[in-house]
Amino acid sequence: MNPQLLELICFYAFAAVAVVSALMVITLRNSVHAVLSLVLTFFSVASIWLLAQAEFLALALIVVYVGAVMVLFLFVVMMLDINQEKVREGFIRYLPVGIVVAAVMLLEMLALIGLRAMHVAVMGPNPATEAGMSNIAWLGQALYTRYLLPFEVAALILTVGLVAAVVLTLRHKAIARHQNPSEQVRVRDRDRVRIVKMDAERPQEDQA
Amino acid sequence: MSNHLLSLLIWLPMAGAIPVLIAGARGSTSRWIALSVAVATFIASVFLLVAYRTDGPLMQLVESYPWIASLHVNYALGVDGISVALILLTTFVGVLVIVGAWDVIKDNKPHQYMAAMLVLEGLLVGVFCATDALLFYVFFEAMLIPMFILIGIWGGPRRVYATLKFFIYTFLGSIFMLIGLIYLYQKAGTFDMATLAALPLTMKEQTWLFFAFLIAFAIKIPMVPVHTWLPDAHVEAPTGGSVVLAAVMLKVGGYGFLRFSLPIVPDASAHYAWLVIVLSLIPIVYIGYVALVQEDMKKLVAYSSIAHMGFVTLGMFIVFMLVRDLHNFDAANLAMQGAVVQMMSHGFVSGAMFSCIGVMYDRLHTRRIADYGGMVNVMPWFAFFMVFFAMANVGLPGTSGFVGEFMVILASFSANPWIALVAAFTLIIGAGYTLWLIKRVIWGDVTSDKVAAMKDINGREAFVLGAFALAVLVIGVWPQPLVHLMGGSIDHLVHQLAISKT
Amino acid sequence: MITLAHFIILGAVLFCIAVAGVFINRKNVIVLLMSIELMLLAVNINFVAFSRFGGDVAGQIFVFFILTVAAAETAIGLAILTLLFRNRGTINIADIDSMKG
Amino acid sequence: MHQLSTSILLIIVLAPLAGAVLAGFFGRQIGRAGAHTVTILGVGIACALSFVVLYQLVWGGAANYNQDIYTWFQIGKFHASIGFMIDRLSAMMMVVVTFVSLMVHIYTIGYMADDDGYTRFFSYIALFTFSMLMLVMSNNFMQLFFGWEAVGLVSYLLIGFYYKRPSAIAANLKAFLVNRVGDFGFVLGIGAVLYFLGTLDYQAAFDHAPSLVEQTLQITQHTHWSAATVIAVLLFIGAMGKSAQVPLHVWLPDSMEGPTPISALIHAATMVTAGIYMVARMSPIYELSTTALSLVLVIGATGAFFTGLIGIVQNDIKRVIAYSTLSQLGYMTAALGISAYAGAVYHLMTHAFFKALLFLGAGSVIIAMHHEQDMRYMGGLRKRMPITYLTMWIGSLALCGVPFFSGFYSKDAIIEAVGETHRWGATYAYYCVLFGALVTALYTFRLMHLTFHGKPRYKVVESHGHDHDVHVHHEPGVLSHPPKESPWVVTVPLILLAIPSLLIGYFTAGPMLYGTWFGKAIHVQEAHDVLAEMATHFHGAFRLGLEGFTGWPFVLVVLGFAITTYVYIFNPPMAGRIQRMLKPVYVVLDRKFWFDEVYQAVFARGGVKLGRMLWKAGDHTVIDGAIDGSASLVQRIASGMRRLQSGYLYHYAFAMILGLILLLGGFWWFGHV
Repeated sequence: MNPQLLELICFYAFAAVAVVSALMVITLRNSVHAVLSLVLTFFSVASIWLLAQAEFLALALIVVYVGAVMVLFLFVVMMLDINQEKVREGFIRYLPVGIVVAAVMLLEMLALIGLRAMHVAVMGPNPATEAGMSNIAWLGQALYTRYLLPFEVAALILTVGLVAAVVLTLRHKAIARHQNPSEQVRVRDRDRVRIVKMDAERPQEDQA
Repeated sequence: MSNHLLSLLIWLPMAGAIPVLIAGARGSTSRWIALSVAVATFIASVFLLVAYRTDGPLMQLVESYPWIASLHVNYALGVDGISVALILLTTFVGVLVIVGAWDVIKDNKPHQYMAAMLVLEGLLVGVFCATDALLFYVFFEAMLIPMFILIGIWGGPRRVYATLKFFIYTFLGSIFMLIGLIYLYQKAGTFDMATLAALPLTMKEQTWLFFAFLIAFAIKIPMVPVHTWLPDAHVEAPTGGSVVLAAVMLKVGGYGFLRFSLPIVPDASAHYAWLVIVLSLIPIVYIGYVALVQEDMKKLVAYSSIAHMGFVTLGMFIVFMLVRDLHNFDAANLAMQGAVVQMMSHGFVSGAMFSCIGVMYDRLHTRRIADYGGMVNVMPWFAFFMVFFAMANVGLPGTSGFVGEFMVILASFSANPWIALVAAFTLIIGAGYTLWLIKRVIWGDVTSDKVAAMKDINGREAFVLGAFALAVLVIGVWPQPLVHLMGGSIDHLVHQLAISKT
Repeated sequence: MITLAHFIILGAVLFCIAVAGVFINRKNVIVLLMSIELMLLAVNINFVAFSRFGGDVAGQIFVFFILTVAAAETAIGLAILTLLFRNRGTINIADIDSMKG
Repeated sequence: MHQLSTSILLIIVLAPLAGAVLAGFFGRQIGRAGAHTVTILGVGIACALSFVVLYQLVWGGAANYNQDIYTWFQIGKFHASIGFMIDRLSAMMMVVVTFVSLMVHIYTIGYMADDDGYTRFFSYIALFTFSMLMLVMSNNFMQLFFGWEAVGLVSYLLIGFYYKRPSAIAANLKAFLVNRVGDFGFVLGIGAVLYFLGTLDYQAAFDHAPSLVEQTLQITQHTHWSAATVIAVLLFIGAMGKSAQVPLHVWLPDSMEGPTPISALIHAATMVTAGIYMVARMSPIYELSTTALSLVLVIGATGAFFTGLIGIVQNDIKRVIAYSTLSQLGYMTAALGISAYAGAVYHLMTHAFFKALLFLGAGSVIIAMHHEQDMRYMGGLRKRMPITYLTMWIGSLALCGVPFFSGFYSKDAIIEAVGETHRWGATYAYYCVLFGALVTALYTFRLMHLTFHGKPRYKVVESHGHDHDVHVHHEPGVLSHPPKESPWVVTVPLILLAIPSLLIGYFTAGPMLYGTWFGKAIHVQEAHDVLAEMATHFHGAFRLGLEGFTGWPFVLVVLGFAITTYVYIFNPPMAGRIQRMLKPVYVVLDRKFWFDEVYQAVFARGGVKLGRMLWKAGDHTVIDGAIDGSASLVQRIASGMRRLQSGYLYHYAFAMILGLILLLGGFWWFGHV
């Protein structure tokens, strides 16, 4: 079998799975099922990236995205007790609009890409191989030299995201007792003791 | 140190504001610091007067350091005779407002008030000595902030309305100036004012720029019909705010005309001089009548300020008729001198008038004319000062109020007798509203028990009013030193205006 | 023969599906978030394809960063979602209009 | 020929100022006696030195003085300075001013004895003397205007001296404002001088004055006014204000609210004559414009006759004299109008003496009557105050122009000179000034008769308690003590003023009126010089006096005396009958030709109404309306925009996607970029 044809068949197969599972993501009633469909989409796309010989990204997508992010989604979906019926309200009502908008956009995009482009720009040789290294080395060399600063910034963003997520969801319990040292240091005597001046009490004259 | 004298004058009061703030509201430490800073600034400005040589080059005590190098913007300072005079006015008034507010603002964050005053003083000095247009613009805008705070915090009941109106009005105007400046920068590649003044511009460019500058400075000065912010701001401002506003801030508008409209776009200014002249003559009559019927003393004086500032713009713009059509350079010099002397004089007179009203307000907490009457019976010394300043406001010879108006009227007769006719109308209407005020407030029998209980001015108030009175009297009796100080710069300016730039 | 257009069209289709998802799921924030993930994925496909066909490493680097930022965004988004649910008891977007002008 | 000493001139000016400052600022420290001592000392020095200056000029052979003291401003070739020009005209004025002022100072010690504002008063009048000296000694227009306004200021302060009285503070405002109307013209006149002559200096201006003939001022495209006329008329408007000429005369009668010494000094003898002095000083300019002179003549003559008429019906003793002043100022102005400047100035001088005398005499009467000024409650004071009576008769006869009295020489000369002149308006003016003499006699003798002759019309209620005294005072014509002659500080000035009122005309008429005493200070074109013409018939003051008994004016004076004597002494009820008979005339005169009412309605109330209208309609409705309107427009747009911000996430998402679709459509439509 012609390897190129095989690639093409594989591409169509994975693409079909990706599209179908993507459709399921937006249509399934159950959020858990939707998340799982998304996972399927990611898998399919990762496979397509493998076809494009972007091995590192394909694996990263699966490991990081599917392994971490999607699991996070699942956690959240399961943790929140969501009324499924309620959140699906208006699904039918907005379906036509969604389809029309998506269709118009797709048509425009296709028109811009041009269907004839399907036959031009054939995939050339792998640039990584041409440079004499594996995909991951090729990527890593760029990432840790030219793109070092963005890389560091990305790390920072991740850290901030981590902290933010923790802080946002941290719950202060109202009944918990804790002390505030800075207030304790700043306290003054008049905050503690108040000396009130008042008239001396006189025993009440007994009128009767 | 004399080559950094101008920087010192700008930054000394601003830096002085910091210890004032630190000293805090309690006790009188902050006030004493503020006073000593103001006095030091005033003394420094006296050194400036000494250092300035009337026979020297046009711009003196020049300082220039790169500020925004990529845009060729410099921190460039320099003074000519006009600036020196206005700086002296600023520092002089600066001391007096701090003394004037001594006990008055005592209970309401006095340190912040004093600090705002000092910052304002520094910024005003900055406006008067900037020779870089962008630096000028920065000072021009920045001084709105302390004034905004002064009115907004220590003002009267409608202070929020007044302060917003004040801010938006003046801000709107200066935006147009900024656009004009940016255009000039595109053209000249620099913000240096001397270079801009020498820059050739077509008539069309000049027209656009002229109106941009006109809007900015007409609002500041203010001219009819963009004057309505002034009465509101004055009425709501605390006494010191009013004094600085009237005495110095309005002068920035006139100064702007001198530094931007006249030298940078002389041909458009000449072409539209009639417009400015008409807009200057209208307030002399129109505002005079409006002032006549005011029931609030501060409003009355505010309107009279507008009428008096009309003479400033009138004097500046009849210069064009005189030099371009009639080639009468002496009369043009007279007109320009009159305009600038009027700025100085109005600084003292209106400052003093507002101080007087402040003295009354501190005692009775009302500014309505109807609440007063027969003050001379209970406050004879105060009455003396008030009548004196009223006479200066009326333009009585021997007071500074006379000098500028007299010069402008004389010069305008040479330009066109009809202009002089309308301008001289101020003699009647000005006397009308001012003396009617005096009649209702000062003369007469004591009208109420509250007035009867009023105490005459104390030493502090007497010092403030006396200092103003001295300045008014000195300029009125012997204006020659002032005229001489500014003579060279004005003569240069007038000759510059005769030359077309297109 | 896989051409560049194949990838791009796949990206376009996935993107449009995601857009449709945004539209028809007006009530469910979770699906909304997932649609956004889908959009990002569609864009990533394009990047990878351009990188591969153009022979430039920058595209793949960019995908790398997108993945990073998307992960952070998802984390914070879900945190907000949790918070929202805790405070309001709902994830119905129609109920969330406190930003109304 | 030697020069006058600058320091003497400076002392003349500054001595009264020093007195004023000392009395004004340190009144409390130096006390009453201190205040009047320093001011009298100051004015006394000024007076003595003025006599010295006059002596040096006239007999000592000193040259005219014209020097600047210091530069006021110097701009280009324009130059304003403080300086003095002393020639015989100004020297004479200095003597008149300081002498009358000195008399008034002394008199005030008695008149104001129990007034709270004693020191303040002395400070004011000394300040006035300073200002007036600055005015007359000036050598340029700027300083002239300074003095002009400074005397106006002091006049303002003094009219409002009793500041608790509403009428007083209304009068001083009115005086100031009416004077300002005059100053309005005056300033423009100075502007015109500067424009046409290029200088503010008298001498330079007069030297260039002939050049005015060729210059014109373009008013409209086809109208050109002669430069000389423009300057002369504008300056004269100033004189009309200060010298209370019709129609700007309305302030002078009201100024009688001030204390009587002031009425004598400022509103009779000196300040109001500033306008006359000024026109005489400007004679080189006025001579160039007969148009302006005709205007001056007509206005002066009108004032001379008609304001005198009003005086006949007044009951307030001071007001009668005030209208008399208006009338006499009219005479002076008329004299100016026929180029008889020397005549005007001469009348100014004699008038200063006898009018000051009359006012001070009236003041003496007022003291005796416990500040009652209404003549209807007087009468028969002849025996009670003989010195006042006698001196006032001297003043009255001088005023009426009875031969040999000073007023005769000046006033008759004016009447005759007007008659001799052939200038536009001269005929009208002649009848005005001629019958003015009758009018003068009528009000003067009426005043004398009502005040001093006949039976007393006041009542004396002896009271003992001081408090009670105050109550009695309020009832008109009721006195707590019988009137008695005033103290010596009052009568001595009367006597000292009576002497020149009686004699000065006889001794000075020859040189000053018909001679060339004033020299170059007054410039008259030969063709205009009516006085020189009259001088040919002049054969000594004594013969002129004798001839005076046969002249028309004297006949009219006698007629006036006869009428008043009959009406007010022999047949008192007749006055009321005449009044009823001539009701319309009486009303016209009593309302003073309705000048006050018209001015009040048009300028005062009209001005306020106009102001209110401009304020409300202009500032509030139009300008603030536009400003606030634009603000609310922005707000309305903003609240419309606000609705777009629904807060629903899907709306924003929809907007974004819509934007994307449009963007893509745009790419597709506008070509494949």
